[in-house]
This record gives sequence, C-alpha cells and structure tokens, in this order.
Amino acid sequence: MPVTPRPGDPTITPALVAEHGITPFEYERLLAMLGREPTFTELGIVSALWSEHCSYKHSRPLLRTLPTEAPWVLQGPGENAGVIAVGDGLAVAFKIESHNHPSAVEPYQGAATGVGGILRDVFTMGARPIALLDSLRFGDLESPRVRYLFSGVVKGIGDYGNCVGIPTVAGEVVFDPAYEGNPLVNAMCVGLLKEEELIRAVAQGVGNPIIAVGARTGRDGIHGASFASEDLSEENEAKRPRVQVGDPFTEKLLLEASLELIRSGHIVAIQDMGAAGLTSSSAEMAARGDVGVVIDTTKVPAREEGMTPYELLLSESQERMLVVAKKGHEDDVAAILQKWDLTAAVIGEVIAEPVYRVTEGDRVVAEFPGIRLVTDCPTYEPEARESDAIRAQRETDVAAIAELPEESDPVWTLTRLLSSPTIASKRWVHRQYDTMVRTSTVIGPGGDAAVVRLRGTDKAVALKVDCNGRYCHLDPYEGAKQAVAEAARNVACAGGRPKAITNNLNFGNPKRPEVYFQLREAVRGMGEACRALQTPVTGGNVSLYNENPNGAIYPTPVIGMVGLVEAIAHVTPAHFRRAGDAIVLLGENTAELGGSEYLQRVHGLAAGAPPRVDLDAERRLIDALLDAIAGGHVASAHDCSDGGLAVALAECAVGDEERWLGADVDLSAWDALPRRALLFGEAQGRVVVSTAAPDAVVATAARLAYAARVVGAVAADAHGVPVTAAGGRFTAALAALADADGGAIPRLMERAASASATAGESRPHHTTP
Amino acid sequence: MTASFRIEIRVVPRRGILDPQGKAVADALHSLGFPEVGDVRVGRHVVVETRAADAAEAGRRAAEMCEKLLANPVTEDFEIEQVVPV
Amino acid sequence: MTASFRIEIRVVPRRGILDPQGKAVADALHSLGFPEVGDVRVGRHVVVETRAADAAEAGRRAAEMCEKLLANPVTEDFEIEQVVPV
Amino acid sequence: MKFGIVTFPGSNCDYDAYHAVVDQLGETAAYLWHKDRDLQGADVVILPGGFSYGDYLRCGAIARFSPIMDAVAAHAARGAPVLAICNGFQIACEAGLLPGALLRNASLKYVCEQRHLRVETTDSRFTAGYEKGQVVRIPIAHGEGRYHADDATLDRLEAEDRVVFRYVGADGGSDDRSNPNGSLRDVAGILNEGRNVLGMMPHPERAVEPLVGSGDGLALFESIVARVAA
Ligand SMILES: Nc1ncnc2c1ncn2[C@@H]1O[C@H](COP(=O)(O)OP(=O)(O)O)[C@@H](O)[C@H]1O
Ligand SMILES: [Mg+2]
Repeated sequence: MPVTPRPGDPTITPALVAEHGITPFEYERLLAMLGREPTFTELGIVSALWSEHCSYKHSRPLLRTLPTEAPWVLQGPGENAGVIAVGDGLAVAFKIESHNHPSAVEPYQGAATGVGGILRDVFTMGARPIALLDSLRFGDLESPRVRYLFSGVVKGIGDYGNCVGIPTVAGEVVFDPAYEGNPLVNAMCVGLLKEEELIRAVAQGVGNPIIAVGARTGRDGIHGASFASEDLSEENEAKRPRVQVGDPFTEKLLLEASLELIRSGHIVAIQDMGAAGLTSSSAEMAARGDVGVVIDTTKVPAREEGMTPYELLLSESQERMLVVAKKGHEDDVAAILQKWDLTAAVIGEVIAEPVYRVTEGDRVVAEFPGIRLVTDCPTYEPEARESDAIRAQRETDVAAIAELPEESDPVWTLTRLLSSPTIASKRWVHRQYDTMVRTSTVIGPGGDAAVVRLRGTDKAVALKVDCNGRYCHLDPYEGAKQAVAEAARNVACAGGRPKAITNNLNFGNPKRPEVYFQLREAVRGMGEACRALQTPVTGGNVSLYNENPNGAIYPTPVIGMVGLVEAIAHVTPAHFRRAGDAIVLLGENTAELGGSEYLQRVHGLAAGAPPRVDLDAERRLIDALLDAIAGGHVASAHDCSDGGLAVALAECAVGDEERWLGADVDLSAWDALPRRALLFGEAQGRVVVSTAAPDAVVATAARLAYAARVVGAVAADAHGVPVTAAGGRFTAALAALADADGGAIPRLMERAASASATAGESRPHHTTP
Repeated sequence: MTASFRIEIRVVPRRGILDPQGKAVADALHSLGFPEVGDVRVGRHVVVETRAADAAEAGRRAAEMCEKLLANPVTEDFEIEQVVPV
Repeated sequence: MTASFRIEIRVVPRRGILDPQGKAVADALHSLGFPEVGDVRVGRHVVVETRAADAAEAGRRAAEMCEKLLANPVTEDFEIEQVVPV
Repeated sequence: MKFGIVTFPGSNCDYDAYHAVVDQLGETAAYLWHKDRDLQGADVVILPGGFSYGDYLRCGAIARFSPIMDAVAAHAARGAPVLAICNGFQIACEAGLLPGALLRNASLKYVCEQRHLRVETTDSRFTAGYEKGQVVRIPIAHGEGRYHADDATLDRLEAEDRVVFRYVGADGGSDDRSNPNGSLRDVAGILNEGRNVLGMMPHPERAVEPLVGSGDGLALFESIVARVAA
C-alpha cells in the first residue's frame, strides 16, 4: 500500500525541513533514499533519527578509533550498555548518559529523568542495577541561578534513585564559570547479571509481536533528541518541548517486570524508549536484526486524546519499553506485566520485508527502506583548528606569576583550596542520596572510588567518574588522557584493577573548528590512554552543542570507569586509619603548576600546560599499588588530584568524619622545587599511602621501577598536620581543615536559602508537603 | 443517571504542627522582595473528576475519600472547597 | 496604611504534564470503592498571610509571588483562589 | 524461625531485610506479596523500607490498604511480632498499628547517613539483647521521618516505656545536631501497646555487617529470634 499523507498534516516546505534541523544536503539524501517527497510523519522520524543525539553524525568517525576489545569484554559499544565479565559466571553492565539540556530547563525533572533513562539502559541488558554515579558541572556557586540549578539537580537525582532503590555511590561536582549557562548532568549506572542472562536489543523472528510496555505515551518532550542537538539560545528556550516528568515508582515496577520478563524466556529483545522514543527504539532494534517492522500507532496506549502518529512516534514520555516477544507468548508477557500493575499492548510485528513501516489503522503514514533509515544518515568530519586564544593561555609562563602576600602562609592557601566548592567535601550532595540501599556499599561517596561488593562472591567492583574540564580546555589531548589515568588511579587506590570505561563527551558546537579540534584531540587522548591501561571503551554518550551566546563549555570528556576488586580484603579506604602508620608517597613531585585549581582559585587563572601524563608510568603505578594492596601492606591510599599534595594529605587526615588523624610530614627532599608547586601543583602519578610496612611498599614500587619515599607518619589528631617543606615548617590545625573542607558548600547553600534573588530556590517540587 | 463533577479539595497541616515547608517558603519570599509576608502554610490541593447523581452526593463521596485516604486524621484537616458540574 | 489579608493560592500540575501522584491516588481510590472517580490531579494549596494597601494590591503581589517562586512556570498553573481581609 | 517480608509495589529494602535474616542470622524467610492474604506461616513479619506507591500522597497512605495488611493486623493482634522499618513504620502508623505520624524532615531534605541511637528500653522482644542506655550506630535514609504525635500520646508512650530508640550524639547526649529530622522528643522508634509491634525510622537491617558500615543492628534481630524461639 502506498504511503499517503494524513489529512491536515502540514505540507513539506524548505522552511519546515529546516525547522526539523535537516540540512539541504541531508534532505537530498532523504529524497534519494525514498525516491519521493517525505510525509510530515516521515520528516519527523528522520529529524529524530538523524539528529546528532541519535546518529552521532559529528562523532562517529572519531569514535571508531577507540579501542573496544579485551578478552573480558562481552558487549562493546552499540548496545544499550557495555558488558564485561567479572568471573564466577557474573558480568557487569554499565553506561553513562547525559541530560544536560533538559536539566538546564527544569533541573529537578531533567536530572531525575536522566537517572531514569540510564537505569533502563542497564536493566534492558538483563542486569539488575546495583549502583548509580553522577558527574555534575555548574557555574559559580555564588550565583543564585546556579544554586537553584545545583539544588534542583541534586534533589532530582536523589529523589529518583532513592525511590527506585539503587544506591548512588560516587560522583563528582565541579563549579566553574565555563558551565554557567550550560550545566552538565551525566549519570552512570552499573548493573550485575549472570553471563547467560545477557540479552541484546536485536529484533528477530518474522511474525514476532512488538509490544509497548510501561507508561502511556503523552505529548512530553517531543523533539527532545533534536532539541539536545542545538545550542541553548533564547529562541530555543521558547520552543522548548514539554518537560518530561519522571515517575520513579513506575520505573521500579518496570525494572522488576523487565527482569522477570527477560528471565521468563517469553521475549527475544527489549529496549528502552529513550531519546526519540518509539521511533528510535523500533528503528534501531530492526536495524540491528536486519529485519523489517510494522507499527500501528493507533495501538499505542496514549495518555491524551487525539495524538497524531507524529506525536506518538516522537514523544519522549518516560518509563516505557519496547519488547519483541515470541509469537504466541503475548499472554504470558501480559500476565507478568499485570502482576506489576503495568500494561502491555501489541503495537506491531517483525516482518520479512526489509522496511520500516508505520500505519495509522489502515493508512500507511511512513515507510522507509529499513536499515538505510539508520545507516544513510551522513557523517561529518568538519574542519579542526585550535583556538589561538587557548593556545596562548596554555603557553602562559605560569611560574612567573607573582605570589599574593597571603601566600607567605601556606596554610592560608591550603584553606583557600579546601574551601573551593570544587575540592570541598560533597557531603551536602550525597547526604541526600541513599548510598547504602542493597547493603553492598563497602565504600560510598567520599572515598577515591566507590566499592560495591558482588554478593555471593568475595569480589567487588570499584567505580569512578572523572574529568578535569580545565585541563581539557587547555589541552584536550592531555586532558582526556589525564581523565582516564585519574579514574584508573582512583579505582586502583580503592583496591580495584581498572577493567573498562564508558564515557560521556560533553562539548560545544562541533561545526566550529575550535570545538571540533577539541573533540578530535580528546578522543585521541582517551583512546591512547585506554589502550595503554587496557581499559577498552564499551560505550558512551555524546552531548554536543553545549553552548550559549556567551560561548561553549570547557570540553568535558567524562570517564566512567569500572574496576574489579579480586578479594574483599583488598578494599582500601582513602583516609588514614592508624596513628603510627608511615606515610609513603608513590610518584614524583614536579614543578608543574599549569591548569591547577591553585591558579584558578588563588589567581583566577585558567592557564599553563596541564600536568603531563606518562601512561607507561601510570600502568606501573597501578601494578605497584595493587601488588602492595594484595600483599596486605596498604592501610589507605589516596591519589593527588585537584589541589595537589597538600590537599591530598589534608583529605587523608579529615576524610573520616567520625575520626580525624593528624600527620607529621617532611617534604624537605624536594626543597629544590618551588614551594607552591610542591604543595599545590597537580603532578600526575602520585598516591599518598599509609602503611604499617613502609619497607614492603617501597620495595614493591622499586620492583616496578616506580618512585616511592617515606614522607612522614600518621599521628594522633591533636597534632594537626605539621609539614616541613622548603626550609620551613608550618602546621595546619585539623579542625580548620575539616571546617574548610566540610563547611564550604553548606555555607554557600545556607546563604542561598536566606538571600536568594531568583525564582525557585525553595520551590516546593512535586513532593508531598 | 449520573452527571460529571469536578471536586476541589484542600488538605492542610493542622495548626500547631510545625510546617517547615511553609516556613521555607516564607523565608524565600522575604528575600525575594516580599517583606510584607507573614505566615505561610503549604498543604495539598486535590482535584478529583468524578460522577455522581447530584452535587450533594458528589460532595458526600468526596468527604468519604478524604476521611479514608486523602487526609491524615492525625495531622491534617481537609475541606471540600467546591463541587463543580462539568 | 496597610491592612492584613489571607491569600489562598492553588498550584496544580499543568494539563498534559504527567502527574504520577494524581494517577496513584486515582488508582487507590478505585480499589478503595470509588470506581466512579476519573482523573485526579494533586497540587499544592498555599496560604499566605500578608499586608497590602487593599485587596487588589494583595492579589497583584500574590500573583508575582506565584510567578517568582510558588509555581514552576514550566510545569504548573496557579490560581489566586481568594483574598480575605483579616 | 520464619520471617515474612512484605513486598509492596515500591518496596526496596525487602532484599536487605531478607539478607539480614537469612545470610547473617541463618533463619528462613519468605517474601510476602502485597496482593496476597496469607502470611505463609511467618512467625515474624517485617514491613520493609522503600517507597511503597512512590510515597505519593503521603508515605504509607496507599500501601496500608493492601490485601496483605489485614493478615498483618491480625498477626499483630495475636501478639505476634511485627518489625516496621522506615517506610514500614510509616505504613504501620497509617494503618493504626502504631500511634502518630511521620512528617517531612524539618530540613526538608532527604538524609542518608550513620546515626547514633540510644536504647531506651530493653523490655521488648526486639531489644532484650541490648543494654539499657546503650548507644548504637544505625543508619537512617529518609525524607519523611519526623515523628509527630500529640502531647498526650507522647506522654503516654513515655509513661508506658514504649519509646524504644532516641536519636542522640555519639556520646549518648543530645544537642542541636543529634536529631536528624525534627522528631518530637527525639523519638526514633516506638512500640505498640502490646509491645509486639516495633516501628523505627533507622535501618537495623543495614547494620548487620561491619563491612558495609555497622554491625549494631544484629542484636535486634537476634533478640527477636531468641525470644520467639524461647
Ligand atoms: N555528585 C556526587 N555524588 C556522589 N558522590 C560524589 C559526588 N561528587 C563527589 N562525590 C564523591 O566525593 C569524593 C571526591 O570526589 P572528587 O573530588 O571527584 O575525587 P577525586 O579528586 O579523587 O577525583 C568521591 O568519593 C566522589 O565519589
Ligand atoms: Mg581521588
């Protein structure tokens, strides 16, 4: 039956095509594919599938260069989530996803639905979610609007994850004016499954029914995918799609029902209806299976009356799944859903003919040559050119920057850094998250990496999300390498062997040469680091167009790393544990100051070359650390990152809120270095270890040709942290350190509550009073 | 024979019970340039679409819904604000 | 010269926007013996005590409060139900 | 001994309760589905934490009408033990098994962290294994845990020694930071008149293994087992 336009649909004009974000070049491709003019419904379908968000048209050629294989990788990129084997017949599924644009418009719902989406990506692989992580970036916390976004996002993540009952165990929060207009909200989910329960979202079996499961479809977020593929201009603010509202209660039911369905043997495939809803889920499942599908939009359970095929196909209503069941098992599927008070409706079937067909009752409203709908989207490799201004920033001679008078007291500088909201304790955030539900969180937020045990085994996973956007701004190649290295180092500090990553590429508009340069270089650096550290990329997400008329965000390739802890006894906390333990510094101090939080916080500068990462050295560091841990020699391990060695020592001292320990530290071996670089520089490859067996730790490092030196001892808390360096000795009081670290964010947020100048600070969200 | 009604119900925290949300809203209003605001209380507003023989019957049923489910007798008071034929 | 007013405001989820709470309440009412119930929407009822020159002025200020703080312009509608001199 | 753990739609601490009694205590347990009416011979019923019905309307307001709750009420009326934790406590109050109500935290924020509780009475089948006045470390994780009851009810709870746990500081005293949610008289857990129903906001089932934070909740489960077995 031929495709017929629906009465009342708008006619296709160049203006309408442009409004759908389809370029004249792409429209030509579409005409060639169809051999005729598209209908309005078809235009909508293509605009969604060929949007940046769904098609990766500006990133795919780059992503192909990433390493994706290792013997333990069971599922690489291309599915809802990546999967690695962890032994004992178990596997771990994980994925990261951004919800930047929705969170900028409605922080609470935007962040909440971001969590919902990433949970579904993981449980549709047959995995039970066991942990969530969040990676957040906002502008300066002094701004009321930023506080509104920050508190709304945190509450949104908490309310959703808490209700579904998945612990949020780690994350990162960065505040920098670069994110003022474009906050970044990335959420990662990790799930556990038996290897044989792995299921892929591949439509198969001619005649098999396609079933819509879960919530009804409303007019929410229509064109969310293409919306996420544009800059945030005022014009876009006005045409913003209707906000998606999350329903974590339905999600919890959907989670249980989906896992039961997958284990029941009644279905062949299941996929989340995420961005571009029904359209992308059905087209992608069909393309993966190289089969055709037909869908009748009149069968889709709708929440509102009079919804058109265009709306039903593009709606981004939350908490919905698409299932391909085995023919004849429809009633079994319905029975499982009914047990969980959810509905299931057969809306189509798998067909032999290789077409993607949509009907509205008897009328065919859209029809494409199946797989080409997904594969014919053009890819682009635009011009790449580094910005001269950024190069100049990087080449600044930061060693020549004069110290402020206050800096004559290093404790002043240390306190200033610890109270930087980016470095300070994020307890204000994760106290609002249920970090313990499922009673498997061995190390929750506050450690270097989170550790979640795998019940029934003696193993655990170590998890971390990381990125330093300022480094990536100054040098995207080095910055991306560093993000992988730091994530791996954190995982190793907690006792885990880094295994694989997922990643979220948050960038500006790729059509600008300086942005595409950043994207290309970051992907190159990430790939190189992943090869060196043997942590292949199993998936990820790309979020481009994070810019507004004032400019783009810092390039921010967030790395989500999963490591394996071979024995629970290897789990290692970051903070000191026993007075009398020796403190060993693994790695070398250097004169590097570029890109540091010190320059940013004390001098207001994002400048200099970010610290170099020696990937071969990082690999030896990880081996040395894991050997020392396995040998039972390590009481605690904490890496040096933002704020450098002095901040790392302070965090080791006051990191355990219930028990502080002091330290007596002698750094005079490095008296040749400028004091501020020694204390606050961010040289890579350094870890502060506390140990009762310093000789064993040093010997282990020596075997791997890694620098290690005893620099002091853990002391009872009355001591504070006396440090000898650069010919002097200064002492930081623990209470002052703890107050700077723990009090910084609460103080800013409390001030917010009483001096808010913008809407919404205490807006009572959809919570019961 | 039944007709359609829209019933508007308010459920408010009983006086004397601490209402931290009301207080937070009052504080926020003060700092947003509404210094004239005194006490604020935040409750629930429930809109129920239903069918009944007549408005009186609809109101009676609504009161039952409140007693059974919509209001907590330990901490809340409810009021059927209006029953509107639709 | 100003006088005291009590302002009653309702804030409800906008039509077409998913209201999971309303849906859960509707389902519960059905199983509790109120099968006649159709749609339910759950919003907030806010009572603000304030001072203003007159009732018209109080109502104007209340609308500003709603726009700035009390209602979420992206997902909710508000209505000033009444302005009562006290 | 057999525990019955009720799963309401939205319960999410049912696994944790199961693991506490089965893996840590070595007892048997069954999940009880909210639509069922039979306790499957359970000696002890646990109403677990979570967000039954999404906590929509009021926490516990909808779950308390679940079919299984009639059986739970009958079990309680017979004097058999019911342990109502967090959302379970909210459900038990809504159902009238315990007096009072649980309101939104005074901070308006959800709070998850380890907390110190003082054991106020050992005259119960849940706390016989503790010392009176003992300070234990047990986590909380809730947004609506502010215990409220009128003065007469609170006086009566105290007079009848039915306040089981109070929020305190690490040293057992109370100050402006020791009460995490604004509960009246620092109440963290209470008994019914028959002393066989315990409702508490903190999560003892999350405190049965030092590896994941604390082992101080184990004695609560052991007390139940010892008493029921005896
Ligand atoms: N948004 C968040 N959610 C949960 N945990 C967080 C969040 N932000 C930071 N954390 C936790 O705080 C600790 C410090 O984070 P971060 O400063 O990123 O560490 P590092 O400097 O080692 O990369 C980590 O344990 C991290 O998991
Ligand atoms: Mg770290």
